[in-house]
Amino acid sequence: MDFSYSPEEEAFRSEVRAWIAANLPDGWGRVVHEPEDEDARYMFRLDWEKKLYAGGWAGLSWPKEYGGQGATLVQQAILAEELARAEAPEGLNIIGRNLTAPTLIHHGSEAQRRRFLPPILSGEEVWCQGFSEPNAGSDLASIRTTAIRDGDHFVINGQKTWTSFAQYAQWCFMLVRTDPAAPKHKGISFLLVDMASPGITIRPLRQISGESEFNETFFDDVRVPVANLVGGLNEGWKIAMTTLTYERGPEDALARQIRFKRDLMRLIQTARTLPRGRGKTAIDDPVLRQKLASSVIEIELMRLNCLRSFSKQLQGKPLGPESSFQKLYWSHTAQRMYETALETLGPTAVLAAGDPLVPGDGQFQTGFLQSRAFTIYSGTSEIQRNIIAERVLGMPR
Amino acid sequence: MDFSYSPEEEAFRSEVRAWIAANLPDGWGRVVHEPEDEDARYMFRLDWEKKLYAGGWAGLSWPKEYGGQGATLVQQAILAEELARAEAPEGLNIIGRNLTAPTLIHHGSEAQRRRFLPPILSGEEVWCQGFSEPNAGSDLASIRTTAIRDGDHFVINGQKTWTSFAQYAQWCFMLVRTDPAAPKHKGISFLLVDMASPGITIRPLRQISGESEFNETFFDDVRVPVANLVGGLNEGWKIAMTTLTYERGPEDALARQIRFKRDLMRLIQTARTLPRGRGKTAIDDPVLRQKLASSVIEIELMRLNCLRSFSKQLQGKPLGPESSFQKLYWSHTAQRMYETALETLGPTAVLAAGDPLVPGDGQFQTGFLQSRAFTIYSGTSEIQRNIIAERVLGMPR
Amino acid sequence: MNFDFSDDQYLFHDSVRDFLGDRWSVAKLRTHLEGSGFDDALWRDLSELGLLAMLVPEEHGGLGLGYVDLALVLEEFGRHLVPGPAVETMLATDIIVRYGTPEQRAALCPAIASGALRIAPAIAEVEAGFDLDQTAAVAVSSGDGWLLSGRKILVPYADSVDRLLVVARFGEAGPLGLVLVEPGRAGITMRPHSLLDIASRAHEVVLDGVATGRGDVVGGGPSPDAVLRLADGGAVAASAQMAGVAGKVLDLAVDYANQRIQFGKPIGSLQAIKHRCADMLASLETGRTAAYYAAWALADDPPERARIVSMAKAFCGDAARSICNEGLQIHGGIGFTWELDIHLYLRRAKALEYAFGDAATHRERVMSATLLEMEAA
Amino acid sequence: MNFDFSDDQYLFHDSVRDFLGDRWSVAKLRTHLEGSGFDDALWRDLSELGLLAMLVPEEHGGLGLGYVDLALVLEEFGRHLVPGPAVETMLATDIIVRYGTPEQRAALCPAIASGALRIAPAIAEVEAGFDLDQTAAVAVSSGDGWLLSGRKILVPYADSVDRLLVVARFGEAGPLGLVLVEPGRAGITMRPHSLLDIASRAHEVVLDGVATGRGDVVGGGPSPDAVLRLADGGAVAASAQMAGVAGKVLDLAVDYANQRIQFGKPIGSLQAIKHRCADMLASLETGRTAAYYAAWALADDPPERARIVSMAKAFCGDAARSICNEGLQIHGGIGFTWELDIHLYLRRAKALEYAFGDAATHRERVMSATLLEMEAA
Repeated sequence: MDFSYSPEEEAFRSEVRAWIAANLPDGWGRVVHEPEDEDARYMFRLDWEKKLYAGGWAGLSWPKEYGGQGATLVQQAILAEELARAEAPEGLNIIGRNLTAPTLIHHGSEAQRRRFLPPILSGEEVWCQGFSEPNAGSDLASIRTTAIRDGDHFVINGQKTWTSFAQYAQWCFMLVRTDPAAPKHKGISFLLVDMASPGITIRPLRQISGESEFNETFFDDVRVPVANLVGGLNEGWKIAMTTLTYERGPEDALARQIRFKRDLMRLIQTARTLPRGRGKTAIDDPVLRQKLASSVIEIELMRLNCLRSFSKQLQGKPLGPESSFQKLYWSHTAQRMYETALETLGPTAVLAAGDPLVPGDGQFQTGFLQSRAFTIYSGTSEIQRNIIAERVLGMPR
Repeated sequence: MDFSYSPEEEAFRSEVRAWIAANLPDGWGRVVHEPEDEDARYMFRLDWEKKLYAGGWAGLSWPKEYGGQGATLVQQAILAEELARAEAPEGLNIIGRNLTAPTLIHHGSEAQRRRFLPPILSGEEVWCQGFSEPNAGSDLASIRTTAIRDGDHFVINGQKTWTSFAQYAQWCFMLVRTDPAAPKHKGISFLLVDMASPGITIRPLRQISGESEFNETFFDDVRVPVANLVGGLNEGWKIAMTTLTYERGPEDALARQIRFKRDLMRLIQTARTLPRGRGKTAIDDPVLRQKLASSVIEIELMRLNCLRSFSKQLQGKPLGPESSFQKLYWSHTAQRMYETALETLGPTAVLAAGDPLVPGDGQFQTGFLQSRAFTIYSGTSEIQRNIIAERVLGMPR
Repeated sequence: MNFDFSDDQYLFHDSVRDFLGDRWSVAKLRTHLEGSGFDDALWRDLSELGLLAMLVPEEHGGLGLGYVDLALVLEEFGRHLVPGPAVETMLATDIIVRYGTPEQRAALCPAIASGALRIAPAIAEVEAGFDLDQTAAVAVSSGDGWLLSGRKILVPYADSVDRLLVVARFGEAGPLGLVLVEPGRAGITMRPHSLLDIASRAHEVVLDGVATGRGDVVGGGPSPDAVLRLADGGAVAASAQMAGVAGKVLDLAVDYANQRIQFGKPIGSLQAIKHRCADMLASLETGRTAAYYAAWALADDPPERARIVSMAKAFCGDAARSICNEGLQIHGGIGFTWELDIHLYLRRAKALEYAFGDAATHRERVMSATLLEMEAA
Repeated sequence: MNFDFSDDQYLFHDSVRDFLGDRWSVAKLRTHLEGSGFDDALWRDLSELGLLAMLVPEEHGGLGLGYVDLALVLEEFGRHLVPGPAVETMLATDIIVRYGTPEQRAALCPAIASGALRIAPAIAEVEAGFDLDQTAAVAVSSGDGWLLSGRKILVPYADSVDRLLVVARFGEAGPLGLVLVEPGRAGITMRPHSLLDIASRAHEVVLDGVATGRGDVVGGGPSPDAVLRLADGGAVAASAQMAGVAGKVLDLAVDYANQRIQFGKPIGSLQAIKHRCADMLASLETGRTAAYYAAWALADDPPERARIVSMAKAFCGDAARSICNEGLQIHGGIGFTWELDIHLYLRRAKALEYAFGDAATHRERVMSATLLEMEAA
């Protein structure tokens, strides 16, 4: 057990830090911010992602043959820490990097890996995820979107929902029913679909936070080459489990932890200055301090849970159903933190972005609204608890 | 809506208060306390119950024909308040008064009511409850104890568990299976059993609090006259639901509320004197004050929930499945309060009764241990939630 | 001793419920996400139904009722997300009736009863947290009257009302009191807030040496008791509305759970959902108990009023928070879409949770009051 | 950067687990509900296994290991409800090794390593709450040495140990330090406590002008850093043990739920039970993360040690509390019987929750440390 860094790692950190300092937009965070407009914001993020790629930082720990740098997971973590420290912009192609890539590495053909992995890193091809349907949410295996073989193509018909970033994506991986006669888990296949294919319609879903990163996506006789099937025909469920494991796993959690911690530190800074009368500020309130301390503890332990999981992976132990516990843990932790954020703001908790009096430009209110979805997307907490109970604790169905 | 008392009610209160002052043992609560020994303690409580009866206070609001005084529910509540204010001893025949009596009033024959109700009030006959069995806890309808008709008797064989106060009881009401071929809810009858009958064996069950009010009770060819059947043959399940409704209802809850509130007030008094260094006491700690305030609120609302329910009953609305919400509410409320009690005690939370340094003679530790059972007996919280969801909210099984 | 409403109160409640069901809807509320947020037709309807006359004495053309009569109405307002400034005008009415001079009552009450006068309390200040004692707005004596200055935030519908009811200190370290001023009076400027509860409106109002006379001051001078009662009234109104919001969210959640099929059965048959709904019911019903009892305390004004009111605000705030959060969770994915109404309930509950003091503030007040009662006993 | 134990550490853990499984049991523990509570055979066994030598440097006959090596062992002690004063002796060993004079190390370490010397810290005082700064026990200078006076509570197994390690102030308002005294030394009286954790022992110890020399004082004089480390070590040991207790309770609950049939199926198939077990697993695993990280912090002693240790004590305290409560609930009726072992785990967890500061105290310490770190950054 060792939480310190070697001199080589510290040298690497210096290199990263220097590059970031030289490449962040001038005045970033002070006069330059992310665009207000949602479309522009995502394009801004994609530009930053491309810049990181150009700098040689994309896919740091990926194998070199697929465009990676072959670096260690520790170097990867150092990069993440330094980007967080600089409060660098986020990326857009999260689904491509975190879900498409590991799924193809585990289950894709060599041709698929060589075709699809490099443009994920370069930001040329953004991905979206076509799993859920209106009647197949928690019960994902009951999807009805069909793919019928026609020569060397599949023809897709149906509707997906919660397809994040579909409006910006060049590609979509999706679950389709290829054998309607089989038991529901057995007739599903995993396809890669070019979003430019004729027959695809996208309708954005506005969320309670006002953002629209999710969509409903309609497929009307969409033709997909048979070569875009991942794994075997009707073996899609097993592959989807891999995707979901990564969606819920420590890499995703660590990226989130960095954002939550940034918000928490901003919150504590806010509490230090927020007046509460009699010359006191919010941070002087012992009751509030307890709640802030709980969040400090829980958010820091979120990071350490991830590191513990990484260390296991480093020893060659595969990522399994226990990743559901990471998802369950971080989603509720973050919800508590944003509730505490509103309590910290006191009377101004009820203001929103755009009001000159709202502390932190309304980010805490936005965070609160966004956080309500954390325990729902990527598998609801109820689904995670089922998985943990049945597959980790061995309890009966 | 009116929470004030009429002049007649205030006069009644004075009368009650005077009687209590004159009849409590001299030096009660200062030099005279309940006996340490559990058996002696229960006999002491039974003596007090008999004294109340002799004073004309037992069954205050019961019909006169069954030994009651025909007083109003408000007078009943005033009596309870005054007994609480004086911290008078508790009674022993709780099951007789709170469960046997209303069950017989609803479902018993006139002969059964005249035979059994008066000696409940006088304390001559203490009752116990024979419902649960080792394999029929939450799933009460799966009881296996049988009663087979033999002439004008039933012959009982089987085992009951959690029979509270069986060792002090003259009578037991119990559920028995009288038709093993019927669906499980349909073959059950409700019998009144003389605990002096040959064939009954009692084994006390020691609880984690060290007390043994519960027992395992074994029935070996126990003969019970057919006249002791309550309601019709195989109609016991419906009758048991009445009993359980009262067990979980506002009358039971109000009696508990009075004890919890007494403990809470003692706790707050303790907090006012408990040193925490730098000349401060526990009550100066804002974090602790929040928790104590939560208990003040929750325990006071427990009383008001009961009053709201009484007011509905006074208007002739029957006590229904919503009594499950009272049980669910008070049990968790009390558990939180005793956890807060330990937090209040700080380092001395880990001491126990008998230690000269333990605040409140260890009553808070005992209360904490006892409270762990609150969400289990009288139907677990899980059972109450099922009842509320299915029978109050109309959710599907 | 009776903890129930009268037949008349239930009848009145039925008529309000039916009326709101017929004439008001969340769809209508959604038409007010932009603009002044004030609905003329709704105001006229509420006025015709007699709601604005409830607290006005009969001698001034009102119904002469009190907070107990109001409790079920306020709960229904919460259920239906009725926007301001109706509740705000009711809070002010109670104060004018109890603390106003005879002249003030005579001048204002008939107009309130007829729906012609809308009033919004101006209480909160950004530096004061939830502590009224920290009020910095000040009325400085000047000739026969006072010059009123200060900066108020979260003044509901300040641009749609006829009077602001301003909490201010009389003299630098003087007692608190209440001043009624027209929003258009010289020296008053305002700007609309951007709010989490997007279906409500509130303003920041700056008062800069606003000239006021004795007739503008409720009761003619400082009235700290009136200020406390205004805050307690607001806390009770918020509690009752939160009970209504939470009750509606529980209904929505149960309905959704009963019809949403996953794994071949309604999700309402799964214990993960149904047990949560049972817990929601237990806290909802206890919240209603608390809110009703607090309404009685405002009407009857017993010595324990402060404790009873704060009990309700603390309990209902926590209950509404958890019920709204769980209700959204039970809806799954569609729960966090803009189209579904549930976020409007969540936003309203959040606004009410932080109005007139949050749960922690009221718990501390319960504790102080309890200790004082113990010392007195 | 590696957050895992080494193969050696896992191997050692396996041997401790197997050993305790073979040689120790809750049934044996139950034979100690009366009497001194000290188990001679267990002590001999622990000593033969080398556990008491773990923290002793190799030059003094020990294994020269540290808190990271100890973490899994302490967790296993929790799982098996191993009674004192083994952990207490380990805590004292760490202090003697780090802060003792060379003479003290040479005199005490070999005896500790061989199992011949048992030590119990004497820290808590009834008036001080959880605040070490409020320590009133005092060593007053007298000739070449000090006269030690004070009243300590909750001194573990004080009548079964060879030395007490007493936290005292050197001079009335002086710095804190640590004094080693034999329990039989003149001026020391003790009486056994009555404890919630009936399978443990602790005493109230009164020191009345106990004569001590320079050789009795750890490091020869005041050592506030040693006192802080002793408290931090205790907090980490308690955290790891709580993780062990909680892990065992979760196992018991899952086993019971999987075999207990109600309504024709194992209750473990009901979401009400299984979802709760899943939540218990999430907080258990995070608690283990916290305890391991804190063990590393004690071993490596980074500037953030206080924050890291307090994070673990706060989180593990809350986690163990809720896991033990829920574990008992899942057992239903038999859960609250004396015969079932679960209450012994509940009692131990409660004792550990309140040992070395409760969760609220440690949260406040996390907050203060976080603010200091932010200022320094």
